[in-house]
Amino acid sequence: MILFLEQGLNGLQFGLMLFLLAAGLTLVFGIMDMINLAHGSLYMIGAYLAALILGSTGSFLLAVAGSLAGTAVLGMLLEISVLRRLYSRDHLSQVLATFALLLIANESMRILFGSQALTLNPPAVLSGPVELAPGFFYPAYRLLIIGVGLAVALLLYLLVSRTRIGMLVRAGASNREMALAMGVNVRALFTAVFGFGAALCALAGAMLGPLLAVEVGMGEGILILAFVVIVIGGIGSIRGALAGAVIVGVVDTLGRTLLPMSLRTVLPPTVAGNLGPSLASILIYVLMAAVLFWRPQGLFPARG
Amino acid sequence: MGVQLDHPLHAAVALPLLAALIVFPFVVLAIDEPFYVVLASRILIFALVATSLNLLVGFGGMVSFGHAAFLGAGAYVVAILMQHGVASAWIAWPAAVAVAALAALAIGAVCLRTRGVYFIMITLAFAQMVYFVFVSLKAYGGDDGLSLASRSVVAPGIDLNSDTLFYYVVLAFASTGFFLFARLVNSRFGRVLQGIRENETRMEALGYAVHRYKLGAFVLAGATAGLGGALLVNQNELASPGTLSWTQSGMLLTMVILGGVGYLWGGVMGAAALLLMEELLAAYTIHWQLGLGLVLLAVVLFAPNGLATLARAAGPGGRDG
Amino acid sequence: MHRHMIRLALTLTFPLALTLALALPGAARVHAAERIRIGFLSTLSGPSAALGLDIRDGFALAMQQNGGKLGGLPAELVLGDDQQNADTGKQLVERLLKKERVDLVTGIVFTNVMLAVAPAVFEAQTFLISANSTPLQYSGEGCNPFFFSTSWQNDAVHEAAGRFASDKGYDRLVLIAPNYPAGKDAMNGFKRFFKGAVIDEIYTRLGQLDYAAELAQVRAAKPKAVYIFLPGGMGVNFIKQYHAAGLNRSTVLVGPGFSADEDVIKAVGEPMIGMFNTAQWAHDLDNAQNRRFVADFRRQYGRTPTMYASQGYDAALLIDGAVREVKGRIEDKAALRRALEAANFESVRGEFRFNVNHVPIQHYYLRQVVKGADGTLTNRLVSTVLAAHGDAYATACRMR
Amino acid sequence: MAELLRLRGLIKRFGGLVATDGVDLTVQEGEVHALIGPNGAGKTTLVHLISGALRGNAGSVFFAGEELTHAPVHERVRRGLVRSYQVTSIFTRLSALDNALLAVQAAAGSSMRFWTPVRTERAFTRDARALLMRVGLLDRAEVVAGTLAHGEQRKLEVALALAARPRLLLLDEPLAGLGPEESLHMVELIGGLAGEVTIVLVEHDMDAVFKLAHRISVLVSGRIVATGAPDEIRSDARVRQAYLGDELGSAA
Repeated sequence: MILFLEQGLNGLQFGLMLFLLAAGLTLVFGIMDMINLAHGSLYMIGAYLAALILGSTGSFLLAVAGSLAGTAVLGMLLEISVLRRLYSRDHLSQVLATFALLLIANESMRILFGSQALTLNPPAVLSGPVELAPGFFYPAYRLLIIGVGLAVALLLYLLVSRTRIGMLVRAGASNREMALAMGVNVRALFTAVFGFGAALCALAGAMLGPLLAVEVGMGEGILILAFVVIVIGGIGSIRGALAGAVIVGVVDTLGRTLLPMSLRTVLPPTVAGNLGPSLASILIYVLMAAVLFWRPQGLFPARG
Repeated sequence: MGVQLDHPLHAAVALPLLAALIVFPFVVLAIDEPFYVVLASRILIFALVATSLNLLVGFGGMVSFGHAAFLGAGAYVVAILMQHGVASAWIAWPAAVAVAALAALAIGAVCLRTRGVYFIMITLAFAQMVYFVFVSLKAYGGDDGLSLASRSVVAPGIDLNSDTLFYYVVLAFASTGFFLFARLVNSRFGRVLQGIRENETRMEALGYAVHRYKLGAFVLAGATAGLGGALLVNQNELASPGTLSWTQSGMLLTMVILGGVGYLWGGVMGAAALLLMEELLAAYTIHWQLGLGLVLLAVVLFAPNGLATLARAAGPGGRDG
Repeated sequence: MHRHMIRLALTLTFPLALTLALALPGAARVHAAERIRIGFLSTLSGPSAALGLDIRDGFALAMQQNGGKLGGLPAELVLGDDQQNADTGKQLVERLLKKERVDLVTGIVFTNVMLAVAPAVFEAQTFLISANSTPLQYSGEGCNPFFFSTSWQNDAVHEAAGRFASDKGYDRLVLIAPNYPAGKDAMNGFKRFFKGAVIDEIYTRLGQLDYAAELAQVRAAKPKAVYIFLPGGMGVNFIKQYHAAGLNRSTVLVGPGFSADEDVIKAVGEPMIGMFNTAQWAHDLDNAQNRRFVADFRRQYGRTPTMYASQGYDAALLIDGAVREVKGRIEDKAALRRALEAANFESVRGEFRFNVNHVPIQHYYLRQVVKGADGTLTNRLVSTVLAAHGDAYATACRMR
Repeated sequence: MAELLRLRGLIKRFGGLVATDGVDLTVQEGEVHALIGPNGAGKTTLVHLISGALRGNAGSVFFAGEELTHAPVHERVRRGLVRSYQVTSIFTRLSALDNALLAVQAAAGSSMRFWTPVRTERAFTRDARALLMRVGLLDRAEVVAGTLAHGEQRKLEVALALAARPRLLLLDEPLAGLGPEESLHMVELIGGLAGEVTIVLVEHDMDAVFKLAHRISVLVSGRIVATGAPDEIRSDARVRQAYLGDELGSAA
């Protein structure tokens, strides 16, 4: 039972971090109809910025704040300089141009910070476990991540459902032409949305840096997962991104434990040992293909 | 901006190029640089694979982000058969093509129900599935990949382990494949594909069974990539998950756009340009991918039709083609 | 139209012309007889780059102490970064062998790269001095005259760990390794010498960095000890997360030497204290060569060497001794092979001799991470676990 | 005259909205049957249902005695049930001739042929030029379709539909957006076709409808409220009511 509880929390923690990436990605995708493979690079850059600031100031809070601000500015510069030219282009051009940005970002980080992974440590107070229930320890830092993730999800919900900017964003995601027609300042709106998405990436990068490692290429695996999330959730939908992220997080985490365990009860151990991990690793892709096949618009489509 | 449906293969271009490729090993061996035979084989293999992807992306309008799956499937079939003692190219290579074609048939049947962005995403998802399946197959090397004991056996006296001989085998496949491709795009089938790229709904209303033609192209391209995989695994003597990774799919797309989407020579030019650029830049810096990224970005932003068009644009009376 | 086609033809022959342009400067290159070129193919970037860099630094230190020479010949290192990727490794080794024409290949860290590149090196009749990966494929039936290892057979440190865990009475144990062949081999090595019950074997993705799911599984299994085979960054993250999850309060963590080496200690910090690990070498091993190596390494690079560094250092010394013995005539492969087999050099691990499969027969030690007198964390040699230990595969080797 | 197309109880819902609500319609071989109705009556939905672009929730489609309710678009086209589009759907980046060539090729049997270049199939070029001539676009054959004038594009649209050698041609607002003179040309073109092929004409231009149609069906709120000869329709009270008098009155 504790195993399920702990794995559920792990899945939630993973899912919420995925959500931070998926939220920005889905907005850019939904509003600007833009596939951005370089989204994961912003996550990487955010993590490197956090590592840099943490290394020079020693303050975790400062690192997170600085990385957020820095990456947001960078993201907006990127939007103004390059991405803006791609909105009207076909998806193939977008894929390749942002693939190019991804290569450029990777090599730039390698030149600036070297090839070796940087390992950060969480603030000392959070480095140990918390006893949630008698005998049930859970890492304090992961709890913090869950808290931050939930807070951002709530904030986003309020922002999108209660503010004028949010209304514009929603309108844009469900009907781009309408948003263009409202066109007070669509260009500025796009830039702002992009900067905001970049900041969310940086938050994920800064939060996960101490838990994982800060390294070149760290954004790619999580980028693919974020794509899976938004396709499952429905492109352009924040609600879909949250649901999709938690589904992917929980399915992936539970699948890794439960699939090999349950296979062992029905199959010989060698077969189960081979099959289990492979099934677990493709589980979310099967899920995504199934969603695309039966509900191509995703679980929570933004467009009517 | 108009588009031509005819893509003539000029003998005045193709034959001298073929002749140059035939004498190429003599030249580099004469100056004692056998490494370039290996490099040229690699370029030819990728030219074939990129051309097959160009058939999908450039001629059929299907932006597949999972073409590496078929490349890798072909490679793994040869390696797995070799592990089970089947070294004959006569069995292993057709098997690689057949498995890749069947995989393309199954994956295509599902993916082609979707369009646009969703097609890009679902092909990516399937490629990731194939990738993770092979990564977790410990019996076939898992993350390590699967080494070949030697190159495939063709016939007594023909030893593919000779890089030069292998080059000629690759050249034979690549040039034949390219010739067939050139026939294909100008045939009725090729016209239909291009029509689908231009206006799929209209093609359906004209009475074309659009899905069938798209699936046909998907299977052909997958099978060709499978052949490329069979050649590549012989070249590398290794089938590795890297061949299946999504960045490999990205690199194949990069070749196509560098060379020219929807141009006869696009795949060939793109493969040559990318691999030579890698060779050239890698000699100067380990950060060669920075250069690649900048070039790719520049091409997408400023020369969206790729290298193949530069030649035409330069020509007097240059036309769209 | 005609001119237009000529232009197209020119464009198409451009790649060919470029290739020739690339090739020509190489053609002018003169093959110097009086020097030795070492192809150093290693993992120099990515999460496990520290491993390759340590081997490189160890190797380079030995060369430097020798005045830039190996066996009296001016030596040149041709570096290649395989990025822990077998494909990349294979392409690089083609270049090293056929373009750079190196005389020896060394530096390979990971078994996936080793398995991909070794056949090409053997085929080119070039000696491959492994400073780390020593897979069973080249230890038993598939042993090869061109393969030499200055490290340990892939299973051996795990065998030592298995013996140690048995001796300690850790009778309920969970094993964790990446889901790839070397992971399976390592676990088999451990189990070969472990007499207690393995209650669970968990296989993770290679390169995985988040172990939350696996840690929950360990917690649920309630073992006495956990043995990990997680090289490079994987181990660093596992150990950090293991402590963050509070598992250290109930369960003992045991690892191979490289999971508790100086680089890992530096990255993880305090939670490492007390961790037992097994290795064929320790920086406080008491012999003259080792004292010189450790002191010079610290002076040169400002850090304590790891076992990888020691293996790289020994690889250079092995080459140095053998080339000296053949008086620089490295083209005489038979003589060079005999000289390598003789292993006439002072190893940092003390006595050094090759088994029939060109893998060392050596002692394996227990080490423990402690806080030194100056407050820094470091490994301390505790005892010898396996003395003059060969490996499980050598008997199957019929060296040609 | 034999019955060519019969719709029985066709229902199509979009969510809660009922677009066609049990449409029954019979089209006789050889007639020009116009389909009129106010905006939002469900005309376009009905065209999609007949052509196969949409599948109904209930009801059936019979064509030349065969049930085609579940047949995909291309099979209906093969049997001679062909449509044109309200919003011009041509290959805008291709020349007019290439447009016609693709249409001609579609009617020439399977295109699963991989070897012979289409360029060398002389019959295709001949038929394609004949097709362009028929709609009066032969002198514009080499022009990129997207750069043709709007009226010419509409003609090309009709040409594409004609290439399939239709038994029944479903024309979805062929006059939409045309100027008076272009309209006149188009009405002439359709009138010329009327002898050779059965036509279902969906059109807002009542002048054209009453000029061309043999029979007219009126669609209101997803139902056929009346079918009859032009004169009967003009005098039908329900139709007048549905159209609020204006349009029909002025046409009459």
